Amino acid sequence: MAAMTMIQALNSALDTMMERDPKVLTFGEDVGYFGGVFKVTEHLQQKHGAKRCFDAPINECGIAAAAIGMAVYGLRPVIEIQFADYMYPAYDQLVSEAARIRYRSVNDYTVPLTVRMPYGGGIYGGQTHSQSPEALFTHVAGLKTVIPSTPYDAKGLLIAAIEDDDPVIFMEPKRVYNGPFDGRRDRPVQPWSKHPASDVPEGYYRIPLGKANVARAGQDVTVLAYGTMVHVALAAAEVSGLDAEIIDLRTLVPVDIEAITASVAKTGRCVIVHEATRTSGYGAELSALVQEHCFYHLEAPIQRVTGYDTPYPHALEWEYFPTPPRIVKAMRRVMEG
Amino acid sequence: MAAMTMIQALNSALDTMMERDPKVLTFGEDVGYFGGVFKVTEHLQQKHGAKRCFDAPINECGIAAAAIGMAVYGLRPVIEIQFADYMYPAYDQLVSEAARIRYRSVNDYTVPLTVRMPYGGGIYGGQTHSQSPEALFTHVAGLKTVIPSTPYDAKGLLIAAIEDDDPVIFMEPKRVYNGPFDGRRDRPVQPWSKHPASDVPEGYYRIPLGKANVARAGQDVTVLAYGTMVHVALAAAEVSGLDAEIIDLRTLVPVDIEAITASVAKTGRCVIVHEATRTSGYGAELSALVQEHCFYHLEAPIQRVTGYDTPYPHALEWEYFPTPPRIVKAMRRVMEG
Amino acid sequence: MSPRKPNALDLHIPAPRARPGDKPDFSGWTFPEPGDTPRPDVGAAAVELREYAYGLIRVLDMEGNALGPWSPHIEPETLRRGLKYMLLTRAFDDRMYRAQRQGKTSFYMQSFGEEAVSVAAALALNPDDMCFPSYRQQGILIARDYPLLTMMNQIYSNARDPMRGRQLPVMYSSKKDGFFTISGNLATQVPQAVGWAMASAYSGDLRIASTWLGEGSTAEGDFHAAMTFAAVYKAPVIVNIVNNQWAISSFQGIAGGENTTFAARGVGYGVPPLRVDGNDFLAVYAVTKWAAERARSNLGPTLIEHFTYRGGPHSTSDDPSRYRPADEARAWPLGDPIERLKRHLISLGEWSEDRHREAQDAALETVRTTGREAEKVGVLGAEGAHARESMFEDVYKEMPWHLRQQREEEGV
Amino acid sequence: MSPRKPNALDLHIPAPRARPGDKPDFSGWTFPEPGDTPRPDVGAAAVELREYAYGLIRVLDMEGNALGPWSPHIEPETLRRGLKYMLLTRAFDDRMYRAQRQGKTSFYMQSFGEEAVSVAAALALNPDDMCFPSYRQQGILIARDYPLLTMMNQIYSNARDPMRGRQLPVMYSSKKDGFFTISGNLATQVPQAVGWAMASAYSGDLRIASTWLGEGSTAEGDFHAAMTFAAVYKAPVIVNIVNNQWAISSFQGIAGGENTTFAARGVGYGVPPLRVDGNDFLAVYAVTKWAAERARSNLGPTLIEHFTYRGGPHSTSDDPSRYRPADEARAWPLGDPIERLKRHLISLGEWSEDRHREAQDAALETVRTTGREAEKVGVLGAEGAHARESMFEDVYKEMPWHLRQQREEEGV
Ligand SMILES: Cc1ncc(C[n+]2csc(CCOP(=O)(O)OP(=O)(O)O)c2C)c(N)n1
Ligand SMILES: Cc1ncc(C[n+]2csc(CCOP(=O)(O)OP(=O)(O)O)c2C)c(N)n1
Ligand SMILES: [Mg+2]
Ligand SMILES: [Mg+2]
Repeated sequence: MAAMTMIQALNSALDTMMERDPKVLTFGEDVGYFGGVFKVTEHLQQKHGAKRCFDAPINECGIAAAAIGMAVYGLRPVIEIQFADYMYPAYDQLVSEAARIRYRSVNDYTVPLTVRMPYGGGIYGGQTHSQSPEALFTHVAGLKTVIPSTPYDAKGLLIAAIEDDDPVIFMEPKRVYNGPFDGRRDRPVQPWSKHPASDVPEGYYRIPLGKANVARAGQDVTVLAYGTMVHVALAAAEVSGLDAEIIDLRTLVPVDIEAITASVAKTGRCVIVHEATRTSGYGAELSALVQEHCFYHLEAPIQRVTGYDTPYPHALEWEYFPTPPRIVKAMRRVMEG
Repeated sequence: MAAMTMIQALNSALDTMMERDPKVLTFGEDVGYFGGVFKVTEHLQQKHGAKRCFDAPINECGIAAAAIGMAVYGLRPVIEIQFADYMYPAYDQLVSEAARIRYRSVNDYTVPLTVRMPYGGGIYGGQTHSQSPEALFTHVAGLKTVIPSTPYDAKGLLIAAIEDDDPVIFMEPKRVYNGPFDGRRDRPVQPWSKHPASDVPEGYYRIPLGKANVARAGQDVTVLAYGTMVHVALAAAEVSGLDAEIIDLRTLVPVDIEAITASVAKTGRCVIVHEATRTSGYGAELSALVQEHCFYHLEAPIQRVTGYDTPYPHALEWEYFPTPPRIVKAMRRVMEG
Repeated sequence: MSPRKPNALDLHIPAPRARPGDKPDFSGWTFPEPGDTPRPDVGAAAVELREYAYGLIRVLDMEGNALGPWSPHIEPETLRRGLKYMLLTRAFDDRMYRAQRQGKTSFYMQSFGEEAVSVAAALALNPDDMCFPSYRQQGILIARDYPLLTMMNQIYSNARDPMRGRQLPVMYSSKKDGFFTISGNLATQVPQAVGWAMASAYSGDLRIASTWLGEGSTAEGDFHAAMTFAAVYKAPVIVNIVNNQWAISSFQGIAGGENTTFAARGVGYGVPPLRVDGNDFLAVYAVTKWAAERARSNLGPTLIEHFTYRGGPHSTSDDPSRYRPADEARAWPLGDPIERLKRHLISLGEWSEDRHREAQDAALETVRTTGREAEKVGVLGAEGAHARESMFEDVYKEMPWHLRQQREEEGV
Repeated sequence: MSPRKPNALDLHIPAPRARPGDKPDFSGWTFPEPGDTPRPDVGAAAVELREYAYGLIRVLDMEGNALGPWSPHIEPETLRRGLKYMLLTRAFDDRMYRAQRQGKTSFYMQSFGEEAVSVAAALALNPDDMCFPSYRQQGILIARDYPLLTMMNQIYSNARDPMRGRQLPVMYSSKKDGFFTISGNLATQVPQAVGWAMASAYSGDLRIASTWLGEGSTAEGDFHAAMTFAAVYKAPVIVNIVNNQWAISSFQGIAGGENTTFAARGVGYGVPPLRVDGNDFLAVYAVTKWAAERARSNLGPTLIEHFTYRGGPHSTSDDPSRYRPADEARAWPLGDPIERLKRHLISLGEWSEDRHREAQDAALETVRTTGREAEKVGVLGAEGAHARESMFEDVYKEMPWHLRQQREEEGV
């Protein structure tokens, strides 16, 4: 066990898997010698050789496509898209190819591919270093979408993603790479070392995909969140005076419907939180699922607290970012019914 | 007035606008001399000249980007993506560029662009000629998304889209290009000429974006639909024995929330129908909106009748296609509560 | 718009020389004579190979003589196999095209006139080399002895369709035969082939990859991704551009053919570019062997432009008489690949008109018999060909809860 | 993996010659001498221009003499303006870089060492020609006399930021100055520039477009789209590749520079390729004039590779000492663009060390004064710089109901 940041935990997951399985390799823009702009692949080239961890041309389509070809060959590539905002050139390859090759070839070919990408705002990244495009993946049959919220989960889920025989979109909440940021800009940022989930085993372990985690148990209201927003929701719960149950989804598709329904059946109230733009965000799907599965338990309309339907504004990002007060407001609204 | 198919109505809209405004031009794969694989641009090159209606290289990214450049210059380009399934290579240009240029330049530059694309299944087109990716556009702030269901609407909405100063995604339900197909494969397909909405003025008129149409007024249950599914929903209503109110949304973003809430407030029950895969489909957003706006009116869980979360299967497409019986079943379920 | 200014800019829209009603016109083109192009060393530096992008490698003259340094000196037995597979491919295409017309399937795409491009390549590659084809290289599958019956079963989406009715008729897949599952999205397979080749090199394997795309499809960004990655990592891959002059209704000028050759794209990346008469079986065979040897020697990728003509419609949904002269195919200056190989074999004394007629009849008979067999299994739309629940399978390795739930909604 | 087979394939991963700790090594490169490259006619056929992709157009020698047919014979006054703008750009970059270090803004990107690429082009183009730059051509905006104060206001996202705090600091936009809104997504502007140029030609206008991207960004599919469309429609556009050797931490070999030049990409499309010493103000000016004249004569696009070196870090988020020798910039064999133009002006008798020092001080002073003024307006994070409701504006021309509702949720 060692205290790790999320970056270190992700690095450790890659290192662990590259050691266990020669079929695992990783590449992407600046991931080789430099170790990635966020340092997630640091030292991997030096340790495992340039053929197993290398720089790629700035062509996300090519990165995805080459990885698909490798996966079809029988390797287990892990690619990095430098920012989720830059995944669009790769989108066709992920949606039309990776996601459908098993189905269209009736298992003749399969694509055990992991696509890592940092996502989310709160780092003054402006419109093209802040986006949360998870709903663009959850809509696609054949893809799994995973978002961890802690170092411990990040490592265990990344290992599970690499071992998964289907393509997995692995989105990393960059705002909490180095500490469990809770959305309160006025407070000093905590380092991960002060957080219990930074206690990460050195070696191999996995956290199953498709299983949510109850980040905080409670009776009054269910909050569904993932990634950075889990920490923001916890902070909101703390100040709300309400006994909120916070579900950290961890996997968005396939989602842990049992955990969700169990909680909402108990509380009768539900708040959904994400950073992505609201309209057709993943919160819409969660809202639809909750009302389909728990309609007769619901005491009040489900509330969505989300990024607004605008591009991510640079200087006004703290107005854009879903902060604890916004979540508390939604919790109160849902309590009032 | 003339009886037009939807293809003829779309052709007439383009012809009308090219006549009125020299800034309007159109291009795309095979749209020039040949007039498009579905004939929507037939004769336009012959009539308006090759510079105003021409073939493009098979590069959807380039088609979108060139059109953005033209729109920025001050033209009003209308581009055709041959099938919606092939829009993915253009997705970055549409999402990261067309949608955000006004915002990011504070109105310095604008993109009055119309992107036409046939979508939807039911023509044995297999996985890559059948998709309904509308939710991938509705999630994007800065884009409008329009889907007509009749020749009359198609022409009026396309003209409004071309005149709109923002980028508009204009999705054409190809299954009803030549007739109002209602999902009942066992019956002879009706030609548009038998349908009142094939009565289309020859000249200029527009249907405002953002306004839904009540395709059938009713008291028992609200059905939200668009494109081909409007006709399928009407057929379902006919056999259901229920007095369904069918709302043809016409514009998905910005959606006509007043029409929706007025209807659901009245019926207390809601069924949502689309062909796209279910998870994170536009139906999720509609479901979320309805429960947010009409929670205290709802008597039963909102039902979604959609394409399944699989690629579009070639031979089993009639199992995949949302047919009247599936909609009737959902209507009954929502009536039972 | 304001009236035209002096010296004003003007927009160029490319147009083909001949449209319906016009006489086909290939007069602007000149080709090197068969045998005239030198054969560089397989290890030649890319910079020495640039000029090959602007010529045309030809071996067979129109009388059937094999000339010059590219002549591959293949065993007559191999040539006869090549001929047989081309005949089979043509007969197969013909029957399946008509089957679509008869409503037995939804869609079909022929490779009429381009048979040498696939069949010669298939014979020149090793059997375990991996192919990433477009939808017009059925000749590869046929030349690798994939069962015609299985192909037909897929085309009819019947109960024995190995793709379980999920794919369009012509989108085959066979891992066993090194044939990648065909995509409907143009050019996506090309950078995938590069990735596969990189994986083979990464693994210290001996197998190379080969991929095909139409000249129209070279415009896609995926082609650029493929060329960039192939060049950067010296991937052991052959990228084949099949320039059959048309992309549905768009002539090759719309893909950039007015300004240079498609082989020249390779020059842009420093990738050796070979331009070959695609209707010349021997030339296609020879350049494929050259490129394969280069790749297998860790010398990296080769780009081959196969200069040919799409003899038939784009697909059963197309009517080429609406956009090109009806007799353009017949006017194609580089002849028919089957006819030319036949003449060569006859000139070698290894074939005759009679044997050819027999071979043709045998191909037709094989296809006819197999067709009947396939039809007995069923054609498109036959009730119960596929269990409805099969629609929900194989989206993921294991079916997640939401697909199970959706399957239940279907009542299965 | 199994043990290595004999003759097994192997994967090539490009690596630069020197890493931190190594001596910078540019020894492999040879360049033509200044003045040695002929200047072709502006109307020359593309096929005659291929070789320019492999040379390097140079005018200024290291002593400041202008040599050969590409020497543009510009008025000394223009040269002094060029020098002034380059000095301003460098002073501006320097101050803004430090401002970011002081926490006054979130992010900054210098163009240190590449100033000639933007400034010479800006002076060679017509003032109403349209520019589609990447994030490293601030020199264009400065050379078009866009107010430095406005640039700083944007960099500080203060109350006078014309982008209302929405954009990253360096992502300027000014339609009035023919400067397109910069995108964070690499290379997207390149095919847009082609579309703009097509629109200009469509409209019988006289204005051409010019666009810039880094050598790393040429790998993006958008570049291929741009080149294909530009070639097909003979768009009046200049595509400038700024090869500054690095793309963040990746050397140009990762973008394909090991196999051929970036100018050679043009050869692949039949687009005239010019390769120029990007640190040679006169050469950049001359090739831009040549390409602009060609475009304005309806002869279509030109691709220019500007061979230069990124003197600074990629951005304020970067630390180049982690991936390249710290003194590599100083070892760059083609010198510093400001220094070289200065020497030229002095050799002409049109400048002196004293005047240069004065000009340098004047630039610093302008930047300093303007900087103070901008800081007075405010720096990043100042309360109330932007009304919260402004976040919801301009997403669409008219605000739809759902944005109005969201604005209300914000309590504004
Ligand atoms: C991404 C994408 N865009 C458009 C299409 C529609 N389409 C199918 S085939 C075709 C023409 C392809 O021409 P070419 O590459 O020359 O191949 P050929 O058919 O001549 O063999 C087009 C435009 C597609 N399948 N995929
Ligand atoms: C589509 C996309 N992918 C990745 C990035 C991240 N990124 C920003 S700058 C850069 C390097 C660009 O290098 P180059 O094109 O050589 O330009 P230079 O910075 O050298 O001027 C990268 C990878 C991006 N902005 N957009
Ligand atoms: Mg073709
Ligand atoms: Mg660079």
